Amino acid sequence: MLRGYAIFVYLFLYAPIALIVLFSFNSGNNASDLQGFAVTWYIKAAGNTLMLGALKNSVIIATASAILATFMGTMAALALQNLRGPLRVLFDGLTYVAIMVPGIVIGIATLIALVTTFDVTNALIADLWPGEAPPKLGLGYGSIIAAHTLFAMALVIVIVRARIAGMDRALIEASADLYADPLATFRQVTLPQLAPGIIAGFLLSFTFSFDDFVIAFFVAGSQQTLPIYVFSSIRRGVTPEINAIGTAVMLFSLTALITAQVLLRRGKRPAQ
Amino acid sequence: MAATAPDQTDQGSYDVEFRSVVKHFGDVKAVDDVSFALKRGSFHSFLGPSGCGKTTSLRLIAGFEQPDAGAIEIAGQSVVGVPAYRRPVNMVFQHYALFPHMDVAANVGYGLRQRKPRPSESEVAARVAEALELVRLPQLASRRVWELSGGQQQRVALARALINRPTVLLLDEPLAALDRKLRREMQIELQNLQREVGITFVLVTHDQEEALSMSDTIGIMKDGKVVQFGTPEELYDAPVNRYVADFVGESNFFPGSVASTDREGATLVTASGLTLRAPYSRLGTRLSPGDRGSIAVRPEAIGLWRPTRVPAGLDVTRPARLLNRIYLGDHSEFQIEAEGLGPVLVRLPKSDEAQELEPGDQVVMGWNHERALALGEG
Amino acid sequence: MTDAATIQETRQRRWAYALLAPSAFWYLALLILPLIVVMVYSVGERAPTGGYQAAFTFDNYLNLGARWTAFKNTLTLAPAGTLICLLAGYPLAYFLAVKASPKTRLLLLILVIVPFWTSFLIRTYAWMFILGGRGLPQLLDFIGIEGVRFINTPFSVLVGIVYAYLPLMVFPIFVSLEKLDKRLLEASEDLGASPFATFRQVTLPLSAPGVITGCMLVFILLMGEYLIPQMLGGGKVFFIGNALVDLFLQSLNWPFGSACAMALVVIMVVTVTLYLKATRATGGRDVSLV
Amino acid sequence: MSDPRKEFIAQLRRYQMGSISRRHFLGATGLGTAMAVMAGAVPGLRPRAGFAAGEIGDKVSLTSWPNYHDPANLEKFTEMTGAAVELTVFGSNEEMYAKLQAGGTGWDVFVPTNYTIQNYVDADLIDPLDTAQIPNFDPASYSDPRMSEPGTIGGKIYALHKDWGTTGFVQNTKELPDKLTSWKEFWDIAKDKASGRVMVHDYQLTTIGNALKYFGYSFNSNDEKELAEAEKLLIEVKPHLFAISSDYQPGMRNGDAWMSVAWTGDGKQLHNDIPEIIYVLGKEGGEIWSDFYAIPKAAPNKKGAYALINFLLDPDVNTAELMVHGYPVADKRVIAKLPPEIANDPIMYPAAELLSPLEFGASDVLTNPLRAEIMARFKSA
Repeated sequence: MLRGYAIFVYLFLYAPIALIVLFSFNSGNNASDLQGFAVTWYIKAAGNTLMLGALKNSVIIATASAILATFMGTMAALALQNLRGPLRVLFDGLTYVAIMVPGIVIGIATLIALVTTFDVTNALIADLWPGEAPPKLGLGYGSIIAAHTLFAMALVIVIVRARIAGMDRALIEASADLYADPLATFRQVTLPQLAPGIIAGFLLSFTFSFDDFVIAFFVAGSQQTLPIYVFSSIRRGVTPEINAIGTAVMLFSLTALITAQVLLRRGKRPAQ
Repeated sequence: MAATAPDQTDQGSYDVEFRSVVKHFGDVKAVDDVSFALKRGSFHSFLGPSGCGKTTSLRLIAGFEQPDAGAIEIAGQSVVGVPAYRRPVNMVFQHYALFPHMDVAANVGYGLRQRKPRPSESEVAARVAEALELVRLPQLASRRVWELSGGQQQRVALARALINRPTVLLLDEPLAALDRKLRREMQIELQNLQREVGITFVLVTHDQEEALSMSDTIGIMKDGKVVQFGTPEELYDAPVNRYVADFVGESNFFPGSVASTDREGATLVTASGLTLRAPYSRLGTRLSPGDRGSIAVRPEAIGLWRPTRVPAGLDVTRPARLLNRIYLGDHSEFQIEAEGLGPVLVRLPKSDEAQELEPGDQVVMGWNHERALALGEG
Repeated sequence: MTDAATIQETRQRRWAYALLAPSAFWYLALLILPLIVVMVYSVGERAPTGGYQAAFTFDNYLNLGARWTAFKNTLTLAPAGTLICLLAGYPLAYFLAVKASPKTRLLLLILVIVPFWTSFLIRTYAWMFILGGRGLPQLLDFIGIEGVRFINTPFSVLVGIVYAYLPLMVFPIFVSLEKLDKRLLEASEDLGASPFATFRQVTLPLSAPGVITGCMLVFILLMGEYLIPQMLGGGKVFFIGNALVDLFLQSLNWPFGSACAMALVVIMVVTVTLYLKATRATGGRDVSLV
Repeated sequence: MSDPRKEFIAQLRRYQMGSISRRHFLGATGLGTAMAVMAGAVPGLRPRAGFAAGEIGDKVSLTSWPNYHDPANLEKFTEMTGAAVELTVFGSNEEMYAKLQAGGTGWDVFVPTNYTIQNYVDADLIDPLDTAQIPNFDPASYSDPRMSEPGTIGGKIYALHKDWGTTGFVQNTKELPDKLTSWKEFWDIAKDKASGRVMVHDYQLTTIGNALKYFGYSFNSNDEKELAEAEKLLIEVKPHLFAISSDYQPGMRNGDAWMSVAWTGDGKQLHNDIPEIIYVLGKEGGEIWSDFYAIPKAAPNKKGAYALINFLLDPDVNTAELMVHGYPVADKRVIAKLPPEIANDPIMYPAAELLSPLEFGASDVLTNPLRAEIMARFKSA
């Protein structure tokens, strides 16, 4: 019975995806009428510079914010491990809020805060600038990366802290006992122990950023991200090109996921 | 708690019976054509190295596994196909398996609450108190299980099983996680408890001392088979083969090929050309000329002397060199290298004059034939 | 305390501060500051041509009733969606963690996560098609069930929700079920509990951390949902998220939008905190947000 | 220093819903056949080279709307001048405005819609055009001066007409055989025969505007009493709507929706694919709009900008552009080159009596808080 139910759920999960893949090979140009098999939409998508630009932006933004979030989040998690008292309580509270505040509120709040800040700083720069055309701060890569990093960083902090909590402190003491200085211990014992958490945090951050629409929708400058491009394409009446892009992105993710899995497994010691 | 004794009017005098039971896991024969019957109201142990099938046997009794072939009876009733929750047996798990989301009282009362009709809460409370009293933990009812020490957890697990008044209580290496002193205490306590409640206990362990000190009967297992089943004395004095002798107590083994045999025993020639003779073990396999066999001599059956003070009348004497001496309180152990026999362990009481020997000394070791056993390999 | 101990302590603190500095800056600049700005805006006034002008008034908060429908929809459909995800996801997580063979488990688990890696928008778009006139309704029509409409109803929004967030529910429950010591199940069975009783009294309580984590993840995301009601609700099933986008991007009524956003945040923090408090007492000891 | 509040508003307004859909183009779907014919029929589509290589730099940036230009044309421009066209597209006028306001865009040419040009002039973001540098511009060629007028402010030409369109509604005549002609009929039938099958834009300018048309009021009315009547109508219709969304093509195509408020390009596209869907302009009027080419004050390559505009206004090039984007152009020289089935297409070039009551959207209507609140109440009703 449970098996039957599981099969049903997998059908539910994959029917829409099968549909996306099916229509991506549709030779007709209407996304809802199946006319024949063709790869023309893939060729078209591959030549769509706007879409490729949006894809490039998304990759840049997701990579940057995942790297930033992973670094800062891991650092914070390590620091919090040695910290007691009000500062830690405050930090934990902020992490909690950062995860809980809905993306749409983050988007709106970041937008109005950034625009207000830019306004002040741009006036300041204009006053101090010696030349004719003072540079102006504006929305763009930076604002999306900054906003995505916030949520992703909180995520990394939580994941890595859970990993630290589950780590055997005796390992660190053992390393110190075997003449490793703190840095060497960190590099050879702590970091490898935390690695699965850090990698998971990075992957989650990347996925979140790559797929986020609502925050980018608010804080994007002229750069379109892939979700924004797809959203405006859907509004414009979908061609199978969107399905082709979706299929390609899914294949890409799947390859990345499997590669990561293989690498993680290979890196794993047999004992663990 | 005398009321927990099983109803003696049940037919038959065995609580657990295996007849030609077979259990495979993939290609591995975990239990291979095993038959035994465990007498009602006594303390039984299964002893053997890990992977010998003892735990699988226990799980077959509990109902977590079903046999591939053969018959299993509990209190005269076939239980093949009966799920664990319908069997009148309870288990004390290796790491206790206490429910972490319940306090002690809830853990102990768990089994009673599964009964249909469900007993009243006041009855459950009374029985829980009684059970905790039995294991001498009455004051801990409302504690969370992760707050307890290892010994306390052990007692809670016991109480949780005993409260159901099972026909058979199964114990899966229950003392393995305890330190030595506590383990000794719990061994005595378990034994007393068993006598008090009169329930059949089935213990699985790899610790021979534990099995020997607690059990009425012991089954020695190897590779899914019961090699020997008997009282501790039988196993110690009359092992069926070298495997059992090795597992129960300590022995020196001198292997060789059988040169001649008679009704009483066998004569073996070792690789170094020594001829050794010994009587058969009372329950042991009989040997034939040409067989591989061993002469087993317990460390306490061997004597040790300075070369000048060797007494007369010994059946075997060999010159040897003392390698090491380990002081163990009322006795000492001596590791020696005997000519033609290799390393030999000797155990001598404090009173023995050999206690004065120093490592490096040249000595003579020796024993009498009747204190050795001629055993088959196996 | 000895000098050496003090020095070590001080050094550790310095390190901790240095490690915390970047994330602290981020929280300050992109969480605290924006939330303060939103708070300030929420007591301001709409400028005549839209936007914000400074003022101090609680009118925006008093006017929250004007978005009652959005709050009502969100506060009914978000918990309902969470519950459905739980009811639909638990059996699957149970199947994966307990029943599936170890060989296929990893593959099946990856299969649950893979849809999560496909563009959320495109997946939701696929449902627009399935639930729309050319999809399921036509199929039902074909077998004689006529006039069924799915798209642009709360039902279609719920389908979209379950589809999008099921993996987020399954994963933490799977983790907590997989960690569960199988001997506890045997112990329960050994003590006379039937499989169902064992499930109810042991498995379920011990998977509580996963259930709580999954429910919170889904609930948090649903409370701020915008795309699913937009795409599958046809603008007729209105969430707070949709109201917020309208207020900021169409009405240009930022003060009121800020007040709605603040109200949403307060509702979130209060409900989630209460929920955590309530569940902590019933065995959800080591719940983390992830 | 610009007014911070204004800049602030601009940043947000760019996301206003709805303007995106207007940017539909016919593409291969809409005019596929006609295009194939045209490609062969138009001789000398390729203008002569007017520039020496490198004379106008190696790139000109063009900021426009999705699917609004013929890639072949842009390639030809590069061939002729050696300057590559760097095309960026936007979703709404508000976004475009906000970007330019924020500065540092590097745009050379961009494409604003009629009601925003005043804003650009007010904010001092664009300069009057030096039409002497655009020989292809001919004021006399406009078939309807209304289309080009918004580009001229205070007697100065700031922007040149690109193309235009209307906002009407589409109707599926298979499901609703009686051809409608007015907004009154549209709203009435929405509550009746077409109940559950009607879509309106998620965009207050057109939704409220066309509800106002039911009563014969101005599309651009800001009158409280008139707006209250429009709101009452909208709330009445709400339960009968299939959706409030500017993405009406999927619903119309799969038969879920039978009627929807629609823009020219969508109407044309739907009609081409599904002939029983017709595009109707309400006889009471409605919206008309027009898009323009303009050059930002801060354009880094003004010479290139003029060259590009001049190139795009070349009648042959412009005709090819039209064949791709599918929106009508008011240049008589272009109309003359169109095949009759396009020049006489009632969707692209509606009859004059249908066009005359149409109004251009006014910028103050867009920012009216009352209208915004009415839309919100309508959506959450």
